[in-house]
Amino acid sequence: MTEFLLATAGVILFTVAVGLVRILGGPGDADRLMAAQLIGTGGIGALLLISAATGAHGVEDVALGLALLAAFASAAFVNSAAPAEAPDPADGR
Amino acid sequence: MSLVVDLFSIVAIGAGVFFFLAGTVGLLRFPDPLSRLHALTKADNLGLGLVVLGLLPRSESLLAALKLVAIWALVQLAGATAAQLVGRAARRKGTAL
Amino acid sequence: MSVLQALDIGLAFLVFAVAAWTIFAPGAFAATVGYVVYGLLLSLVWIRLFAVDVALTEAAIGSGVTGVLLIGAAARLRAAEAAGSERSLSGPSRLLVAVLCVLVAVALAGVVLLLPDQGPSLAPQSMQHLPETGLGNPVTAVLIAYRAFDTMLEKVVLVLAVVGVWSLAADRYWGGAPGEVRAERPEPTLAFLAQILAPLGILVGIHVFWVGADAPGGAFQGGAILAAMWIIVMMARLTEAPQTNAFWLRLAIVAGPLVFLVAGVAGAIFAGGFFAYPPGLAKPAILFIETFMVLSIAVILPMLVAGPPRREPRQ
Amino acid sequence: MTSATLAGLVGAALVGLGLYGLIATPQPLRKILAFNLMGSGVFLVFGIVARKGAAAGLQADPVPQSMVITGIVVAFAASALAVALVLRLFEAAGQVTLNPDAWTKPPGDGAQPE
Repeated sequence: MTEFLLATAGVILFTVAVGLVRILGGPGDADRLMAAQLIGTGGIGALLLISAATGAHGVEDVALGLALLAAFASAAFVNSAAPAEAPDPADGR
Repeated sequence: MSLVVDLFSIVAIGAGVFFFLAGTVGLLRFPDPLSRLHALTKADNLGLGLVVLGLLPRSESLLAALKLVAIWALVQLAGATAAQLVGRAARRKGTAL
Repeated sequence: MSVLQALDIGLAFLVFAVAAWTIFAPGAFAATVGYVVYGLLLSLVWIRLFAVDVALTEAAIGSGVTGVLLIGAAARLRAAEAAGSERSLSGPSRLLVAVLCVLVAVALAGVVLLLPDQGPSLAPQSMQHLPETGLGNPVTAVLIAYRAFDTMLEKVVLVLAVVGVWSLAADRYWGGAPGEVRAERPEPTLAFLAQILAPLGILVGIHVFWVGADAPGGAFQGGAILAAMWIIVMMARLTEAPQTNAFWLRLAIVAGPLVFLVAGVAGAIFAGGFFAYPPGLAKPAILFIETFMVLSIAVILPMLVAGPPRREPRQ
Repeated sequence: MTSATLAGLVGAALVGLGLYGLIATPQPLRKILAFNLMGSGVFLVFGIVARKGAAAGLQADPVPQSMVITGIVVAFAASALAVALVLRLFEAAGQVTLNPDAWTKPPGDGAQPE
C-alpha cells in the first residue's frame, strides 16, 4: 500500500511537471498564474500522499497552510494589474 | 477490514490521479486561456477531492480527517476564486476574445 | 531502486528545473511565478527531510507571503522592464560567471557527499532538557528556550526592516497609510474570498501557534498565517491599511521583541541567567512570550508587504 | 543515495544557480529572486546536516531546523526591504536599471554625453 501511495504521488507530481512546462511558458500572464494554481492543487495532493506513506507527523497542518494561501498569487496579480481607468465590460459598471 | 479500506483507498486515489491527468491533458490541448483555466480548476480539484476521500479512512484521528476535508474545501474555494480572478484578468486584456 | 527513491529523484529534478526557470525565464513576471511554484515544491522537500516545522514556515512565508510581495512588485515593474535599458553581460564574461558558479556548486556538492552518515548532533541534549521547558516540540524549545537570544534578535531584525521600509516614504507621507496591497478598485470576487478565508485562516493560525508547543507549528508559522489573512483582507479592501503613525500599530510591532527582552532580563534577575526561565514556570513564560511574538509577526509581515506610506497622514 | 544526500545535492545546485542569477541577470528584481534561491539552497544544505544529526528518537536535529526557520524569516524581511527600495526607486526615477549609462543622460534631452 505504501508503494501505491508513493507511486500515485509520483504520477501526480509528473502530471504537474508536464503542466508546468506548458503553462509557465505562457503565452499570457493568465497562463503563468495557472502554474501557481496547478502546483497548489497537485502539490497538496502529493504532499498528503507522501505523508500518508512515510508517516511524517503534522503534515496536515502544512497542507492546510498551503490550501489557505493557494489563491494568494492570483489575488496579488489581479490587485496590482487592474488598470484603474478601464472598467471591465463584463461588470456592467 | 483493512483489505476493504485498502481497496477503497486504491479505487478513490486511482480515480483522483485520473482527474489530475485529465486536467493536465486539458492544459496541453485546450486552445485558449479560459478553457485551460476551466480544465485546471475543475479537474484538479476533483482529483484532489478523490485523493482526500481515499486518504480519509487512513487518517489517525477524527481531527486529522476533518483537516483533510477542510484542506479540500479550501482548495475548492481557492480554485473557484482564482479561476474567476485570472479569467477576468485574461478577458480584460483581450487575450480570450 | 525503490518507489520512494524514484519519487525523491523526480522531485529533485522538478525543484531544479523550476529553479532554473526562475533564473532563465524570458520575463520578470514569468520568473516570479516560477519562484512561487518553487517555494511550494521546497515545502515538499522539507517534508521529505522530516523537518515539518520548516516545511510549515516555507509554506506560509516562502510561498504565500513572499508570493504576494514579489508578484505585486513584478506587475508594477513591468513598465521598467519594457524600457529595456538593461545592459546584459557579454558572452565571454557570462561564460566565465557560469564556470565559476558551477565550480562553487560542485565544491558544495563535494562537501555534501563527504559528510559523515551520522554527523554531530545536539538532538540528545535538546531532548534531555525538554521536560524542563514543559514543551513537547524540540524545535520550539530551541527557538524560545535554548537559543532564545537568536530568536529575540531576529524579531529585532523584523522591526528594523519595517523601519527601513517606512523610511522610504516621501516626507509628506510620513506617518500616513501604506498603499501597495490595496486594489485600485474593489474586486467582488476577492472580497468574497477574503470574507470566507479570513475567519478560517485566523482559526488555523491560532491552532498552528497553539499546537506548536507539542507538535510541528509555533509562533512563526501561526503568526505568518495570521499575517496572510490580514493581507488578503487589505487586498480585498474590506479594511484599509492602518496609518503608520498609529500608536497601537507601533506598539504591536515592538511588543514581541520587547516582551521577549524584558523576560530575558527578568530571567537574569530571578532565575539566575539571561533568558533563563524559573523552574516550573517555563511553559507559562514561553507561552506568554510567544503570544506577543505571534502578535508582532502578524502585524510586521503585512506592513512589510504593504510597503512605505503612500498617503498623507490624517490628523 | 539517501534522500537527504539528494536534497543536499539539489541545495548545492541551487546555490550555483542563484549565484549565477545574482551576477548575470541585469534586473534588480530578478537579482532579488536569485539571491533568495541561493539562500534556500544554503538552507537545504543545512537541512541535510539536520537530517544526518537524527538522534535521540528524533528524525532530524532540531537546532539546525530552528536556525533555518529563523533564516527563512530574516530572508523574507531582507527581500521585503529590497523590493521596497526597488519600487521606490522606480517611483522616484521612472527606471530601476543598474546600467550606469541610463542614469548619466541629462533629463529632457536624449543626447548621450561622452
